[in-house]
Amino acid sequence: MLVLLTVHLIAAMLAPPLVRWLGLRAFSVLALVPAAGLGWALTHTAAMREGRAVAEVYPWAGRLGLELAFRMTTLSWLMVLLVGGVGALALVYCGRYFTAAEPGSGRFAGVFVGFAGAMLGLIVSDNLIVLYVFWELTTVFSYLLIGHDPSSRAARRAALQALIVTTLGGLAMLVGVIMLGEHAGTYRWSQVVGALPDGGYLAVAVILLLLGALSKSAIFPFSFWLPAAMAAPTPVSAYLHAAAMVKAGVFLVALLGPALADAASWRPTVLIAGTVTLLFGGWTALRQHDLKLLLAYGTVSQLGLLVVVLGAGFRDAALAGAMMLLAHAMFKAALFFVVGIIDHTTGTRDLRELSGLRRSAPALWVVTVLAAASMAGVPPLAGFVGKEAIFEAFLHGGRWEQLVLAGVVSGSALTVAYTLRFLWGAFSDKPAVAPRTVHRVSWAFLAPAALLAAGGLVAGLGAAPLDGLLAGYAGLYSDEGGYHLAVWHGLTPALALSALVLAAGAAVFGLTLRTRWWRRLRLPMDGATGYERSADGLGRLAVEVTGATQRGSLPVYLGTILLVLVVLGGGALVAGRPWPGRFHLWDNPLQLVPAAVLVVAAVFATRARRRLAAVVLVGVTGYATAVLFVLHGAPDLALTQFLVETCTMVMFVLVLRRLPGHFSVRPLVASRRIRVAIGIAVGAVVSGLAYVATAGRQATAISTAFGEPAVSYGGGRNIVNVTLVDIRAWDTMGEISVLLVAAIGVASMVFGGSPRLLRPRRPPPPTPPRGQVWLMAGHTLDAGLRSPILEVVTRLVFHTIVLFSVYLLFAGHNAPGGGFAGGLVVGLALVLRYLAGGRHELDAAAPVDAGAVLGTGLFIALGTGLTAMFLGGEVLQSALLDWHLPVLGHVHFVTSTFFDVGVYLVVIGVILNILRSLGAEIDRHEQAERVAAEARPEEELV
Amino acid sequence: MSRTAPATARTRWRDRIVTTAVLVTGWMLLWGVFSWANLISGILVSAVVLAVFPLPPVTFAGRPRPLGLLRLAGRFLTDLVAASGQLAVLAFRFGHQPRSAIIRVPLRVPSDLVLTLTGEAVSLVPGSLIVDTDQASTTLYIHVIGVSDRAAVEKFRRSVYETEARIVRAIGSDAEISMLDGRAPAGREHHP
Amino acid sequence: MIIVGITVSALLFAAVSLVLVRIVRGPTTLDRIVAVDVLLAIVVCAIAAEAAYTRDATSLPILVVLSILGFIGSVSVARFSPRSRR
Amino acid sequence: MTWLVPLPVVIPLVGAAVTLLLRRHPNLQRSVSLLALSATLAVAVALLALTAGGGPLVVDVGGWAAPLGIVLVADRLAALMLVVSAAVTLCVLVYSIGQGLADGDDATPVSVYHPAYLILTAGVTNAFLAGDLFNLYVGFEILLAASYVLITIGATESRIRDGTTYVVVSLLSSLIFLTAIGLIYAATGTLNLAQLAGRLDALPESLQLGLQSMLLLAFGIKAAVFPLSAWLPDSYPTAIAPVTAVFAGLLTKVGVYAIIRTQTLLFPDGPASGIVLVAALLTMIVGILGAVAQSDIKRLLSFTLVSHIGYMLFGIGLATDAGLSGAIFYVVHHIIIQTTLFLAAGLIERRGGTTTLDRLGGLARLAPVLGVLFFLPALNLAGIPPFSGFLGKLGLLQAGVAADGVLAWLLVGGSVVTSLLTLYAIGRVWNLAFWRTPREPEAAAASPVTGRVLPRLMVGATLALVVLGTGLTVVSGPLFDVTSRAAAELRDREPYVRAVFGEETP
Amino acid sequence: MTGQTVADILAGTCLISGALLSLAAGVGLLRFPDLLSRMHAATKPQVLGLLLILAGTALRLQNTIDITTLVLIGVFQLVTAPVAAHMIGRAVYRSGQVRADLLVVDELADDRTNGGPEPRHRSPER
Amino acid sequence: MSPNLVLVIVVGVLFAAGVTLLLERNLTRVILGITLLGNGVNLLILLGGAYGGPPIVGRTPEDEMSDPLTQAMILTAIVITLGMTAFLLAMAYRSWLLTGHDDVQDDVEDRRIMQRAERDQGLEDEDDPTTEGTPR
Ligand code: NA
Ligand code: NA
Repeated sequence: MLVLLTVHLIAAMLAPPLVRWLGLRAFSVLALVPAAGLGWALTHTAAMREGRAVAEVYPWAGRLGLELAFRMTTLSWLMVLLVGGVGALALVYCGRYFTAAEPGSGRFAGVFVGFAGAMLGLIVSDNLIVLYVFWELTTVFSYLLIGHDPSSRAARRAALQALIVTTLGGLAMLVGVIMLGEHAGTYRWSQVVGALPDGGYLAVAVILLLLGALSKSAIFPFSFWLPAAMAAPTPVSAYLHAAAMVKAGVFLVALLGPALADAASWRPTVLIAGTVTLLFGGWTALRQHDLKLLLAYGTVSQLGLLVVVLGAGFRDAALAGAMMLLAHAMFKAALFFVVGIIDHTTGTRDLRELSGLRRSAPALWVVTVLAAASMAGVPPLAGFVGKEAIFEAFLHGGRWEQLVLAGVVSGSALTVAYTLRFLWGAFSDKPAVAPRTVHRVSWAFLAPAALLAAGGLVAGLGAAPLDGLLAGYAGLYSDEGGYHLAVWHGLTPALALSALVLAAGAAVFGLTLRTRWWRRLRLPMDGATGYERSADGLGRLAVEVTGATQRGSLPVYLGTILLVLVVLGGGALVAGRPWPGRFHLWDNPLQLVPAAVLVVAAVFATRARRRLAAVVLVGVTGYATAVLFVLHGAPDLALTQFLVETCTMVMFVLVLRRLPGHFSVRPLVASRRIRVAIGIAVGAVVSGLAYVATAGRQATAISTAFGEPAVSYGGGRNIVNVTLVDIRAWDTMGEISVLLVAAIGVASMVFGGSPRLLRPRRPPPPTPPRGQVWLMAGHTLDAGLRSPILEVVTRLVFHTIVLFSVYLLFAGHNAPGGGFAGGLVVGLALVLRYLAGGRHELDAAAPVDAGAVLGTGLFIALGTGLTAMFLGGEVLQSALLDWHLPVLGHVHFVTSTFFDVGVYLVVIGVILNILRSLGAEIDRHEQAERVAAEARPEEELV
Repeated sequence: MSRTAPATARTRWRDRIVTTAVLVTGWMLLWGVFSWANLISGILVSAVVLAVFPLPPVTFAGRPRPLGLLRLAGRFLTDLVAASGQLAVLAFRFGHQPRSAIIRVPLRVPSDLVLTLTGEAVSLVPGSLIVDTDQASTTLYIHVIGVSDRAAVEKFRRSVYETEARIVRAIGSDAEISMLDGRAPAGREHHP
Repeated sequence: MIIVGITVSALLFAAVSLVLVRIVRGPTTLDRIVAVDVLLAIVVCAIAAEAAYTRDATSLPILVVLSILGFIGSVSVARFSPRSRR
Repeated sequence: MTWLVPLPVVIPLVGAAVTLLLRRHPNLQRSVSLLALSATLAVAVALLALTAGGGPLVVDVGGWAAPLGIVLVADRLAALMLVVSAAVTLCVLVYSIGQGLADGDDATPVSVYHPAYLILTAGVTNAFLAGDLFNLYVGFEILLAASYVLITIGATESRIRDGTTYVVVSLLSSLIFLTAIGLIYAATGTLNLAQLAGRLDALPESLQLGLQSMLLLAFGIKAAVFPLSAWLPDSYPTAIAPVTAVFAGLLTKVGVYAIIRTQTLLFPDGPASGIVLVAALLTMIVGILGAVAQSDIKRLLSFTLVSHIGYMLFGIGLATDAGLSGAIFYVVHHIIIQTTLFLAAGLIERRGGTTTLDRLGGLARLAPVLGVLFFLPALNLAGIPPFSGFLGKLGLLQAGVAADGVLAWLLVGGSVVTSLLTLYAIGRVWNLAFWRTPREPEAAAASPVTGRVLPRLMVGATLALVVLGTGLTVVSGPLFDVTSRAAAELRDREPYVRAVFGEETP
Repeated sequence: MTGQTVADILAGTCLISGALLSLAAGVGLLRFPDLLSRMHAATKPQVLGLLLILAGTALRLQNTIDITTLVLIGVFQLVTAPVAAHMIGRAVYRSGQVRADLLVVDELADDRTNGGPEPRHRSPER
Repeated sequence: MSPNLVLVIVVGVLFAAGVTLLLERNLTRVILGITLLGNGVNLLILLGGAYGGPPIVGRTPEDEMSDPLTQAMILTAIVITLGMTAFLLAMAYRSWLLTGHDDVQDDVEDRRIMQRAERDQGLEDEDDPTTEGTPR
């Protein structure tokens, strides 16, 4: 079976090129593929007769209970015959139905064959999940087939509707499948039946499974999608909506029935939904003017009948159902083909516009009558045999079955009525309508329909041999039914019912021709309205929920996050009461001083209305933090913090020089209160957590063990520095990457292309004056900005500062300092050059690509790590080198210094890059604007 | 402090050695320990720093004069203490609004370095600060606090000239020292 | 030395408080910057005093940093202060 | 073979350093980037093979034995994530090269795209390998910092506006993460994850809950868990297509990964799994309703992204082997698929000039290849079988049904509804953008960024991902073996701890 | 009294004086009427106050390694503090934050209105 | 370990002030808020480590040292915050350059949906025949 499926898959993929190559003839070639399925099934007829199953298993995802387990039993055999046979005929038919110019026919062919393969897979799957897989594939393929002509809005919407409705059911079914599978520990249906759950669990699972089946087979209340799907090309309708896809639901009912029919929820669901569908579909079919829609509603009705019969849950009904399944597939597909021919040759399907076809197309007429008669249940056709069996089966049931029988009889009468309407509508001579002439319906075009119609006759006459085959399925029910299929059982009550049905149907048809009042009878709300309302409701819900949750406002998002923090953290705090009582006010009373400064500055920073005032106040908190670091025994931190604070101040000044001095908006009091409230809540929660967490510490910190190895293994006495460049050098490597990429980002942000800032050619800096100059390019600065004192002092201290940075770099291993601090110091030295001499001075001070500095620094740091690896150590492992040299004495060197040099260079590159961007480039923007403003003097520059 | 003197190889070397010496001194002070290793590494590091970050050569024409330096330092310290005291008193004198003045002082020696050093010295002493300079005329504009009248203004101006003189006598060249005497400061005279 | 420690702390605390008032009050950015400069000077004094008190020189590199680079922040503010161009 | 472990971080960083140096040689830059990411992929595959056979591979960085130093741990989960992320980043790189996204702006004094992209990759891989809480933070910071640069590349007005939302929210999450680390260190005195596993157990339950919720909050923001998710649809769609794609596919999953790692290793029996399940349900439903409400493809996809994070949380919250396994599988699936879809959306934008639904149309006819490139992953996303989205969902549903709790059943229902609505949402996209006749058929040609012919590299890269995503179905058996074993390994904790500390546990 | 005690007393005096100057600076900063005046107040802790405290520290630490550093700190401070003061003072004056009513004379204002002092030709040296 | 109450309070105040600024619309304020929060987190980490003298072997006895690991973490955090601040400032500048202000604006698309929600409207029907072109 895997081979067959693979053949379908390959054929589907080859179909588009094949159609391009062979044109419409390709369809006939492709028809061989489903026909192969038919042939393959026929070779197993004997096995079916003997009640043997044909099975194959291939592994897939065992952990999920997924395996490609295939199993063909009588039911599936029957379905394979139908799917393969009708599929092959439909493809042959397609070759005539489409014109060579039809766009997308290659894609169509591929999807069609793919669909046939999916249907085949669905039928032969033993693993329920694999069955679901094929189930959904048919849904998707049908979506594509219904939407074959996507320029039609109706087709698009119908396709989506069918997709959604059947997927909805499918998902429910999936859950049902999982419920059964998880309970049984296997997903093979042949094994699940032996390990079914019971009670409410089973009832729920059954409901879910039936939801899938009923929606797929367009059973009430899901019926609406099928008529809408008639937007598809007619061969599709014939195949999907007569023989194949809609039968999937019926098939599922038939498959599950023998095992699940006794579940509490099975019969009520199946019988009620089926009967309602049978009646509703038949009634609605009577109202249609479009032949295709008439057939569609007829199909709905018949599917209701099939569900009722196959789901009734006893042997005779099952046998009858199987026969009916066969009959329906043949006559309905044939009739769809006929409609297609009519549509194709006359250009209309509206029965009010059709007249005189009987005479102009007599062959068509004969074929149609044959198929229609089967549908109506006229002996000796297959439809008749099926109906008879149904009546017989239900005649002998209990009160429920009697009730159902009443429904079935009424429904069958309606079937007769719409059959007559179909024949009358398509073929009769209507006085008011000009007769249509049909030119030459080719035999090849008609052949598929004729074959199927004839099949109905053959099956009817050959009911007895069929009985032997189909009984294999019916026998799955353990009850004592003993009915046999046959054309003639004698004068039975069932025969009487058949006659009654034909008579009543004719009467109803006659009535509908003469009166109109019945047209007003409609269901108060059908599924289509339900779908529309659901879709609208979904839209409203989506808009409301999205409007409520997606406010588009950054403060709201941040506030939400913080509220969650308050709730979760606060909740944990509340749950943790009473809090531990041990605390101390301070480690050192001096901490109070910076703490007080910090609190005051922080509070006033929130209230400042001038940008720089706020910046200064925040800066003060930074300085105070640094002092707290000093008091806490963290000189490295204080050192870095002071440097960073200075850098930050410079960066703020560089940017804020261009922004207005005051904050633009004065915040509203109300929203300010909310902000403050959230702030206080967050502060309280974080404080609380900090308190509780610190007080909760029992274990000793791992860092208490750093001291000795820092010296002996890391080669440095400053443990913080050893931690940074050795113990946790990996972090530091990441951290310089962060810095580096942030610096890149600054450049990307400031230099980013923008038409307004298209750069003029860089004017050459004025040539330096002769004589004593203090800086390389101080003269390029606007005279008003220059200061000789600043220039001279910069000149005098610059090298000293750089020297100091080198000191920090090398001293850092044993004293406060290190690569970060050193790099920042050089950065600030460059800042000084820039402040004193302007942007050209910066270029002169560091005439290198900042990227090169960054890259080199990162490379050195990484190189240290990799070198250690190449030498057989771990990444970033350091080595201690000690030499005794003449004159110099003992020289002690740690290779992690190289790493620190990398850090140093990266930090320099970062500051340089920031300075190039926020300093020099913004200078240039400013200058460009000034030039532009001078060019247009009428514009006032504020 | 020449602006036109051609930089001969000798002066270039001298400048370099002076600069390096200053840097190496700084290096040694940072480490705080004299050792050959520190000296050699200091020279190396200084050389690298100077090579990586070149700046225009500063031709230092003068020479340090120990006596002048000592005099400068001594006077600076006394000024510092006195002024700090005065200003502290001023700060605590409630209800008094000190008056001040902005005074132009065109220096006699036309050198940026002298301008800078004089400015620094004046600034360091509490009560006076440089609000502007004019490089072309080597002029300092000094804000002075605690001057109540013209006489005080003139007194202060004289003190700045004295500072200038002390600085030039401490580190200036002979030519510069000669400029201090007899030559009236150029530029416009102060207004009556 | 304890008395010295307490006295110095108290004096510096008082000084810092006054400076902080100026920083908060302004009214101009330059006012605040001047005050920050003083604050930094006081910080240097405080750290040095702490070093003196504990006889621990570990924090001296911090002072080197502050003394040689602390002025850059104020210079940048002054340099880009509005209308500082002549 | 432990020497392989640091390489997925080191190689991209070396690549970044080299590309920075090669600013003036764009062709070389591209080659270096491709080489670096290909090498990373190769190493990742090797690691997966090694860990699948043996236990976790552990490296003590710098030779500092745990718990003193940082350990890098490659267990099955980490190795799997490495493989997927490396594959995806490589494909996206090819795509972006195809987009002609050279660092063309000569004015910018440094290269931006290639270094930032490589550093992003390094951050992601570092986060996967981190065996240390603070190093996990650093990994996050690396990838976030790089992402800030990438999301605002070009610095247009809308990118700045939307980028601001992204950057600020991410910064807040980083601050929360750092706070959590501070608190955890305060309470335990260690950062080593394996050691934390033991030390956190000893803390009072309420304190554990507090610490756990802070971590969950930090990661939840990054993973875009409702109600912490609203930033995502506002920020991702504006960036250039490859950036959006790699962010959508990968970055949120790093958050999910962190949740998995910390939940299983640090707080295995915590009371927070109920919170996780509720968040999962809300994320699914609110997210997919958001998708339904959108009329722009990229925004719609962003909302589906949020929604499907709910699936992963579902599995995590169940805290069973099956649930975790399903979640991990779903992560793998979703990384690939969501990336593919955003790349396809980029192609749509290129071909149609926009991603707004009411201005698109007819793409199925105009660009059939594009149709396939969108349709297959879209179905996959919607959980249509036999694609991986279905298989992941199947695993989760099985776990949910087997767990048999009230919340679990609610989530089974929520999952199904989400799946259906996802199908509805992408069905609308297909109907409108691909099927409907465009209103102005030639509007596409007018836009400067559009072209009748899609660049071959872009299509090729997208196709590769489509194939990869579809191929998951084929390898789902072995893949589920890996995820199941990874899940079991995670839930056991013992193999991880033993691998880090050797036999004696501190 | 040992040498140590003497040193401690001296150090204490230095430290307290320095702190006092800082306090005076704080007071001046708060009380002086205009910004330029306040800047004078600022100079005290920056210069003499700091020098005193550094001296006190030197007296306490009493070893070369540290004292050399203290010397450097003092020198750096003396070199850089005036530059900041000058730049700020200049910005203050140029932005007009000077209370003219408190000035006895303002010769800078005179020069600015008259176009500045005459440039002087500097004779080449050497 | 016993918590230091002064630091606990300072951390709380920094978080409170930082959040208050963070929730503003103005990007400059947001950046300042993040800076404050950064300081707060750093002090929080500091709080969780031992108090003591500088962790330099030879200067401080090992059992009197402050925790070096918290310091290494804080140092990393400080430097990262520096990078982030620079980037955010560049963003603020860019925002100002392009829009003339540095206020964070609301998302347009979200606003549109919120307006539909306020007007009790559902989805727009994009598949409206009026928006469709003529079929081939
Ligand atoms: Na020293
Ligand atoms: Na002064």
